[in-house]
Amino acid sequence: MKQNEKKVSWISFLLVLAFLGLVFWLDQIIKPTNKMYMLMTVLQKGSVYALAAVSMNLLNGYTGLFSLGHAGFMLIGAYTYAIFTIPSSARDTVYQYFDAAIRISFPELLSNSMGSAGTVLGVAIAVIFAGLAAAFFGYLIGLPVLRLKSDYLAIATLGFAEIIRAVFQWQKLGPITNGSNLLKNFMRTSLFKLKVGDTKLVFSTFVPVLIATLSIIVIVKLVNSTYGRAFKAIRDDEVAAEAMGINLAKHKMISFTVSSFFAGVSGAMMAMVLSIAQASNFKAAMTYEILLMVVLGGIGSTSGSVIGSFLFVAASEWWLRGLDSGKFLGIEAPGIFRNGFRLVVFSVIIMIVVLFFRKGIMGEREISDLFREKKKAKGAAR
Amino acid sequence: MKKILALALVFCLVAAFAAVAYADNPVVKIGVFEPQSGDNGAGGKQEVLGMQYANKMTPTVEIDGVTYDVQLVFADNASSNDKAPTAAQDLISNGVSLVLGSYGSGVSIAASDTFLNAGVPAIGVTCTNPQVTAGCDVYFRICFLDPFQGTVLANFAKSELGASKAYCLAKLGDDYSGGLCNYFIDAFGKDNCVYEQFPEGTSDFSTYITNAQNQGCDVFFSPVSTEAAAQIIAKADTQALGMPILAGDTWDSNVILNAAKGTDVRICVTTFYQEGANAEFDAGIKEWINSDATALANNGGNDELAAVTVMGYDAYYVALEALKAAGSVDPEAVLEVLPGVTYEGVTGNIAFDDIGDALRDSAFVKECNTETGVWDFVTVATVG
Amino acid sequence: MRKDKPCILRVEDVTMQFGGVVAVNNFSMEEYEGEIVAIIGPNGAGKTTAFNVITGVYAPTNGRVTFDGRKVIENFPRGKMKKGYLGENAGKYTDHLEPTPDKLTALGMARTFQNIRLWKSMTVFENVLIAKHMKRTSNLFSATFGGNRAEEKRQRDEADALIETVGLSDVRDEPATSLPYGKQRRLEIARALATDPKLLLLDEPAAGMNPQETVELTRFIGEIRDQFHVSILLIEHHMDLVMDISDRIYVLDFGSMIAHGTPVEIQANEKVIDAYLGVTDDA
Amino acid sequence: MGKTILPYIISGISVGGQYALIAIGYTMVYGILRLINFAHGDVFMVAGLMMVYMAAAMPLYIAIPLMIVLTVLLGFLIERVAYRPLRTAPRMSVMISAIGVSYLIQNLALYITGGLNKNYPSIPWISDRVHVLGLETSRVTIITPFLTLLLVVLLVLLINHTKIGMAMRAVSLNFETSQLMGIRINNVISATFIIGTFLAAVGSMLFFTNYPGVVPTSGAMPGLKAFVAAVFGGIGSIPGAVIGAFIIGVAESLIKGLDTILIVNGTITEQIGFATFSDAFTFVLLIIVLVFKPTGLFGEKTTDKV
Repeated sequence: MKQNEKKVSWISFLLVLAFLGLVFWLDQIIKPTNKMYMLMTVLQKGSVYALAAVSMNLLNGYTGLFSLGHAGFMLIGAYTYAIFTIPSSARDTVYQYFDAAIRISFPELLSNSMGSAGTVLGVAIAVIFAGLAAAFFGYLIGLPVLRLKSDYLAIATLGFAEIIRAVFQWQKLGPITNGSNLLKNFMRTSLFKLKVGDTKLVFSTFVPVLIATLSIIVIVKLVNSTYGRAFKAIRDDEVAAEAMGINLAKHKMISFTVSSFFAGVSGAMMAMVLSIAQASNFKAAMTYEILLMVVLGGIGSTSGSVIGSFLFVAASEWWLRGLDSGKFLGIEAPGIFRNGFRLVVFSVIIMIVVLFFRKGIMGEREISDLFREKKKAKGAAR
Repeated sequence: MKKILALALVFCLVAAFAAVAYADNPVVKIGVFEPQSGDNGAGGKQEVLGMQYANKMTPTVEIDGVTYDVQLVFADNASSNDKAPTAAQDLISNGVSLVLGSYGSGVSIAASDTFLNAGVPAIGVTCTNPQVTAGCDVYFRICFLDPFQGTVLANFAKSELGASKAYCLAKLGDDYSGGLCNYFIDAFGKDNCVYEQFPEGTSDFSTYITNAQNQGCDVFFSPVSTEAAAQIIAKADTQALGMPILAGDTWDSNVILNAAKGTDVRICVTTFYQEGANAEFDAGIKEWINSDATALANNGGNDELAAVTVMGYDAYYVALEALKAAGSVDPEAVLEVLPGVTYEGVTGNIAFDDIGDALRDSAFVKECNTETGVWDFVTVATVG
Repeated sequence: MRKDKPCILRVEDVTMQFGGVVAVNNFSMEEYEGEIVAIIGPNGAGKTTAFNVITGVYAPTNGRVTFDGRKVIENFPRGKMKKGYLGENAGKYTDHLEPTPDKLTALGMARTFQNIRLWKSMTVFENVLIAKHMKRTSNLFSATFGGNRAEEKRQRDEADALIETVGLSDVRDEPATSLPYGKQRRLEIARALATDPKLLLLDEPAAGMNPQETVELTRFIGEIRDQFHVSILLIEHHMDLVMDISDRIYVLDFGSMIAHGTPVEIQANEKVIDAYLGVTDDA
Repeated sequence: MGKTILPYIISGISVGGQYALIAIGYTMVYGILRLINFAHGDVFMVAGLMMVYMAAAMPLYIAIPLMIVLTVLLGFLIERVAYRPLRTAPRMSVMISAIGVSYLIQNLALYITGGLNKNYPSIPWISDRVHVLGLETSRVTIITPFLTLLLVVLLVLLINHTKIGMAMRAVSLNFETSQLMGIRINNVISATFIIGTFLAAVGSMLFFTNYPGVVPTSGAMPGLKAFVAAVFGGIGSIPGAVIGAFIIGVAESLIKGLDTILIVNGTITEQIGFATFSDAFTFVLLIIVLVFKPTGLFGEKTTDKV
């Protein structure tokens, strides 16, 4: 048994490493003008949404707290990251109508003394900063709302996300947030390139994939720790959990804050992938989409959320695109396959999953469970 | 039952994946990066009309001695800044030589980095915010800019409309209306302006109209999307606004004319083109619009020309000029020659400055005739 | 009676009023270390409410609970209740102490539920292991990043030992809810024991069991007391079980205590017999 | 001062009336199924869209009743297809299904309209301009609150004096017991959805006559606000939902005009930008209510059983 566990974690580790290597290699060979670049877009956006979905799953799936405030925390993360990575030369162009109040750029600051290592470190610090900012607001919001039950909690968190969005668009905060206007020119994936000797190494896709991978590993570790088990106990039966000495308020708050942290990180990634950050993009609809990804993958399964997000992004951005442009599966029907049809088909698929495959793709299992089940079956056969 | 459903779903996805691979065509592709849905969908469609008409008139181009078919490749940026980069990437992956668009500044700004990263040149048609081209070496544009337009409008409000206090209304998070309002306020004087922003999804404009009335303003400046415009006009009518409405180039659309017809609201706009300036062109495009049901629908059901359509038409020819000058369909080559391209278009002479902005120094001012539902020419305005 | 031993639980004048309904009226009791005490009474007598007050699920309207020599719960009619209070001893208590159930569990109180509340998605082993969470010393970071290997291993070993003791080793990795009813009860008790309690509260442990299972359970409860050195407070309907293992019994009817004493005394008590036979005024 | 504020109040009351008609659907469904019917706002939008298309094809006196019938049918179908199969599923699943339906309806509307703004047909008489209390406004603004109140009175009569109304009250008190008592739960739930969507259809007519632009997301915000109104008034309570809706309508309108009111008043000299918070304010109200009085203004307290 113990040996099996070890084996599984080794296999997972090697698979992750191989995956990262593959992404790095793809990054070097697929240029933006390449037809297959859609794959890279899917990998970039997919990893953003994968982290968002996994962090939402931590709350909705593992702790049983139905929260719909994810877009709000992603917004905080995106803005924090963007504000702290705009180079000073571009600051005034970006804040064209305001006198920017914050003029620190971590990557710039550190690269002055440390070169490109400083840039990397600066980006890392900004990403962590983004997570911390989101976690801080998550904590503040958690204080009043975590006492609420199921759907009241959902609607209250949804409300907070809307309030956050309004605050970030407020003209009076313009010197910090640039009002309702978008932030750009900060450190984004297209700038993640490094010259080593004569070769230019590209990290545009590698970086978001790496951040998502590391973050998801941390979440998986948390879920499998004693705290993660306590979360699941709260989800399964709050009253029993409390009777067994689990402090509900504290553990709900931990889950909510950690989830906000990683939502913030995914928001920062969203900013670097899209190369812009703007409050009006972080609407409730974004939360709904992430929720549907979680459902697609299976509520309570981390690997499910990851698979769900990549499928969601790939299907909606790539595979089903033909449905919008007149030709799909070789059938030409411009009258039917016109703008918007893709999303209709897509939402029908989602509804089918919601109604008939309520457990999603993975149910509550993980990919590693599939290994184990096989092993078990083999053992039994012997 | 469940299993069959599951299999069907999987099959659909796999088949769709397989269908992604399609054959190459020996043509030159021009990307059309325009909103076809969302707030600016109607405007985007009108802008595309001009390109389609131009493509119909001149379907081929001779590049380096070879005749190429010109194919327009469309991508809908859905008027949404977060969808814009993906739509732009879609065009780039499709192998376009250059891109035209977009209507609405925000999406252009949002996508500028994607174009820059790929080295694919883009020509903005009616995106007037300075940020589109600032700091982006691959973005050019053939329209005037908001600082210019804002100043023109402010001067017009002061001198022609005799306004002393202006009410400015923009949409939250919209670079076009926000930017234009900002430059208008700069020119008009901050102390004489009331500036408000409405959140996305607002449908109740009556309060904003009341605000303008209560604060004793005498011009209502609201360069917002045509969607909001129609509602503002309707409310201005029922609430007897009592001051002229002023707006920028987006309002030069028959959506506005339809909404304003039969009301007693005074509407003035600045724009790129006045119908009738080129009779031959007008007649040709009107005939085409009337003969093509889709085009007619996209133009809002009648053949009233929007300036953005004409701008779209000119942009297409600028693109052809660039291709000819480059002598290649390679985006890099096109980018290299683009700064030097000039073209005598229907909307006037087009040339670029150092930043990539059009050298334009005049704008048309038009007023809506609410009885006949057409635009009346007022003046040509310049700043200087 | 084991009055020579220290008092583990003392309930004083507890009244629980919901709106205008007094569910528990001026209930007092005590339990000494190592005792098995039962609360019995007809349906709706307020047994479970009393239980929920003691375990911190409800804050009493008035009264005090002392556990292991320490005052843990105390309340008096406040706010809206001030006017509408229907019970006795108003003004006797002045302190306001209202801990959540987990705090009481941390002090050494552990309970089971009338309608078994196991964690459904988890195995037998996990159910027991999670109850060990309270005893952790690791913080969030050390737990996440594997800085608590030793503690984790110790907790797993303890959980395994406990499962062994209660005889559930053969179903260790089965989902908790797949177990037969009797074993689920046993697991719930094991889970409660995992928190290392001083006092174990069992809410109708024999509910829904057949006579055979009940006999086993009776023996099991006795064993637990001796093996784990816990005091036990239980609510039960099965008179055989109650009379068999209880040291003392409290009888509740319509929220009030009508009798208390040894099983023999209770069996002979007129009031108790009336309450159970349902004597009505017009009878 | 009065002259300054009056227009905001009137416009707020009118919007409030329209929210009220939507809110009733939320509060009734929640009262019975404990489900936030996220798709309700979208049904409201669909009612608007149907009117746009039907008014172009047929005379209004046919289009209006037909629109109402079709909307009611849609509400009925949504319950049948998306909620009924999940009757025994956890609440979260049903709520996710509701979000899924909302997503589907919005995308369908996006496909059909091409994502373009559709102009709502002007209905004669009610969209005329009138002169009231020294103000210029449209007639619909004035009649909305009265029509709303009339419909609410009728609804309350229906609930208090008919068999189906009694059944509804019973089911909202206790789902299982009502089932045991032989009430046909499914009929009651269908009736609830039918009444809710009927009112939303009427509300949509008033709303879009007042603000004549329909887009796929038109229903989302009014829907959310109506739900907040229902919570504010105490979910499950019809008078509560109506009063909540009026309060939210007026508050929203005043927030939008607060800058102007304060400036005209002389309290402030510079714009503060309260209008930015016109939507967010609704949620602030919601959170305050949820935290301090979770049962709303008129809701009844329930205790959880252990």
